[in-house]
Amino acid sequence: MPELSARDRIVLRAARELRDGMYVNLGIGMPTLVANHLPPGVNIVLESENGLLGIGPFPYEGDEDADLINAGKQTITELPGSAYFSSSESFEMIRGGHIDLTIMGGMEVSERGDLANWMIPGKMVKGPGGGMDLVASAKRVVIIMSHCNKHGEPKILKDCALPLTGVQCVSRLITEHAVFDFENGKMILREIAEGTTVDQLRKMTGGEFQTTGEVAKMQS
Amino acid sequence: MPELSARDRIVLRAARELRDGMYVNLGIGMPTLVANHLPPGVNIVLESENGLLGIGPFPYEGDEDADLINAGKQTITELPGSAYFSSSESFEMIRGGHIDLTIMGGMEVSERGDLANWMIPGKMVKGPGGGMDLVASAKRVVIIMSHCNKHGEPKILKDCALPLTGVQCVSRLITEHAVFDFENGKMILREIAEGTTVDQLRKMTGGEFQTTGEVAKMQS
Amino acid sequence: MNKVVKDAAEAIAKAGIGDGAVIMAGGFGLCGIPEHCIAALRDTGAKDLTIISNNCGVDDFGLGLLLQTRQIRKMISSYVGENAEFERQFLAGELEVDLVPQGTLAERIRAAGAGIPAFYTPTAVGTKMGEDKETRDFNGRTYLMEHALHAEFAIVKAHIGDESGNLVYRKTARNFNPMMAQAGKITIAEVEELVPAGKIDPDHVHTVGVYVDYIFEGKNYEKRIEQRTTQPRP
Amino acid sequence: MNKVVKDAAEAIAKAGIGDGAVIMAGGFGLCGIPEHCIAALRDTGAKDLTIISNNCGVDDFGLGLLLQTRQIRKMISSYVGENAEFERQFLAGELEVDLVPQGTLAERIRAAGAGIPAFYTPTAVGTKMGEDKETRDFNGRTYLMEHALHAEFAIVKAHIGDESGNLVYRKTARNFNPMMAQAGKITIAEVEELVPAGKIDPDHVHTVGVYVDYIFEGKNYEKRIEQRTTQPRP
Repeated sequence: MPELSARDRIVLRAARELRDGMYVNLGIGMPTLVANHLPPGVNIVLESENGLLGIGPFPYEGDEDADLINAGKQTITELPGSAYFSSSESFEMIRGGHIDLTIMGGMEVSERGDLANWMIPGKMVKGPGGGMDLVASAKRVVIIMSHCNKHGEPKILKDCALPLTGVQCVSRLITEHAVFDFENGKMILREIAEGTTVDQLRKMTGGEFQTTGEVAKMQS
Repeated sequence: MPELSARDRIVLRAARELRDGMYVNLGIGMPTLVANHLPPGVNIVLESENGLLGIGPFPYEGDEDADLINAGKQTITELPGSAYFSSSESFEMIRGGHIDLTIMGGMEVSERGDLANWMIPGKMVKGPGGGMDLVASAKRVVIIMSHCNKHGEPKILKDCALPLTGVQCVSRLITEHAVFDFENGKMILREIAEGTTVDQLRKMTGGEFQTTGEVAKMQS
Repeated sequence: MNKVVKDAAEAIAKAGIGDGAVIMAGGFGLCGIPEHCIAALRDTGAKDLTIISNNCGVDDFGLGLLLQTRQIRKMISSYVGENAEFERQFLAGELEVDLVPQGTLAERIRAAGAGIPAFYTPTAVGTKMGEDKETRDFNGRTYLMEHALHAEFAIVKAHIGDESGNLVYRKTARNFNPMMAQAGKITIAEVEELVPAGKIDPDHVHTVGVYVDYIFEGKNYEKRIEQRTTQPRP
Repeated sequence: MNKVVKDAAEAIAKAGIGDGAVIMAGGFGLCGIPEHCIAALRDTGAKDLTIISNNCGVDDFGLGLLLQTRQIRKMISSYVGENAEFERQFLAGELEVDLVPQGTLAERIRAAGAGIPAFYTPTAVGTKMGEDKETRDFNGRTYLMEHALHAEFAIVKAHIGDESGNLVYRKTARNFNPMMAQAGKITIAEVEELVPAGKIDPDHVHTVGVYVDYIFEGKNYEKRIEQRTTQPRP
């Protein structure tokens, strides 16, 4: 079996966050892939903040419908049991705490669980879209990102350098090396990848994390 | 032609407040009768705050539908172009200033245009229903009531004695004797009934009113 | 993920409604009320209930049934007292009543489901009902601050529902049901017709399934009419 | 009381949209945008417009058309910059941009139509976007106070409309259109199919006619797709 890429490891691990019956909002990009790896027996309902509960797969070629897109503006389909609603109703659903889980990409996460993921440094600010609402109000916020940036520098920091998307909003952070939970402003190591040591992890992590009790092997 | 009752005079005069194209909410009781006297060429749309725009007439016997009532809990019908909505949407419509006119009964009106009409003295308080929202936010609030109570005492007062429904919320007051407007906290006599003098009116009115310019004959 | 239950009794048991519960009940007058849930609630004998509902039924139907059995400790409503037992209990000090303007009631419930802790409204400014409320001026007008009104449970009634919990209401029976379905931490929906997922046009859904925890098809709805007004057939 | 007009040009003329107007425009990406109103607005040459819309179209379609002609002075949006001209004007300081979290944008527009001058939201607390905003704690959590976002005009797009102004949207083309229709002091609705009053089931109305001042049937909708994602037919 070929070794999994860091990206694959993250996506597969993130898919284990899905529980049967969950209402889930997946961010654009890598988080979208998580839905392709549903654990056996687990059915979830995907929400798109532009106004659909129950996202189906991409349409067959020729069946694209300009009136049916996801929040990434991609053509999609509906499923039996789907429902459409307005943007204000969509964010009633999100802000009101009715979405069980959101999985999003991150640029930086602080040791207290602050998240920065809406401004790409050096580029024009495009706006937060629905991300700030989701991290503020989803019942559970799981961030997935590579442990370090392409220069090998930590993306987990004492304090985020980039403008925040939310303060102490991250429930769980999944990287290719580890899984951390955030509780009462503390970062706690829960799982560590095969072949990575806690010492190595500390070196590539800018913020402090705690290990309480046993640290499990990270699964995917 | 038989002389009109005080009640008929009020209702007929109130019907002259209706303009073509208006969205109107009529209170329970005497105000409901106003809709029976639409001036020629005038079409209005009636709103019921329990969730219907476009109230039709009472149903034919045997056609009553338990799912179709007005705010007075009476069975009604819908019309072509009607729409149903929830209570929160109904009060978005009302609070947002989308109802052009509400016509309601009054118990007391102060000379500044305060209204009291939700508590019957000596009886159990049943609650304001949607009245407080309507008088606070309809574009125009017309109150119709007999000029005096059954003991001959004024219902138009310097200050309302009864608990208020709204402060300075009345646009126009119609009684069997006169029509008053309220502007910047002042009560202004606009029309006076045939056979009533301004002196008589002052005697049966507890609050002060002004006469600016000509006072028209009250029509019905 | 199965939301479908057999009947109201099962829904109430699974939801765990018991003594002291705070319950939102849909309906306006007797229109669109969750008949079966109310009857089942009576049968549980749960006491000291706080009921949030626009009205309180009539003596022998709707929420009036729970007054007869003295299960209600407090009502939060916009208009009450269409029944004699209500008045008796209230005047005897046995029943606590919190009256709220109808639009404010609707918006407070909506706010609870929508994650809005408080908002401002022009309704009731300067009245007895606004007396103890914080006021604030915006653009030269005074408004009251009102808080979200939360409830552990909501019992709502719809015309058609599907297995995913999507609901469609009929005519003015919609009223308070949609916002209560959203606001209840646990929501039970009773419907006249339960259909498989996919049978309701997704564009016609009034209450999205995410808000509904338990759903059942009620049998033999009485749907009583409070004021039967008609005109002779021509 | 006739709301029906011939086309977008007539609607915009009757509404009186001119230089400096504040206009809400429905749509999410290119989905559910009022194509005809945007094109007609370009043709009027009205300048210094403030546009409230979730996005700003692409270079050669949607609101991007009004960027090409430099008619927009300010955008209030949640996510922008899917087009090069937007970025150029913004970086050159020619275009003012006010970015708002999407849920806050939706709720602020909804508040304007609903007579709510301000409300509290947990979104953006502690971020740069919340910096200059008043905060307040409720039940131990901090919220931002946000104000209603008003506009003189709204241009919205629906699938079906009737002569009374009732609108029905199709799938995710609903998005911001309903709340903008409610919030605009004057609202123009364009629809793919205009039907007589009575043809739309009153239970299926998404936007009630009271909010719509002018309505017309648009011809030859382009309905461009931004990201055509498909799977092979099996």
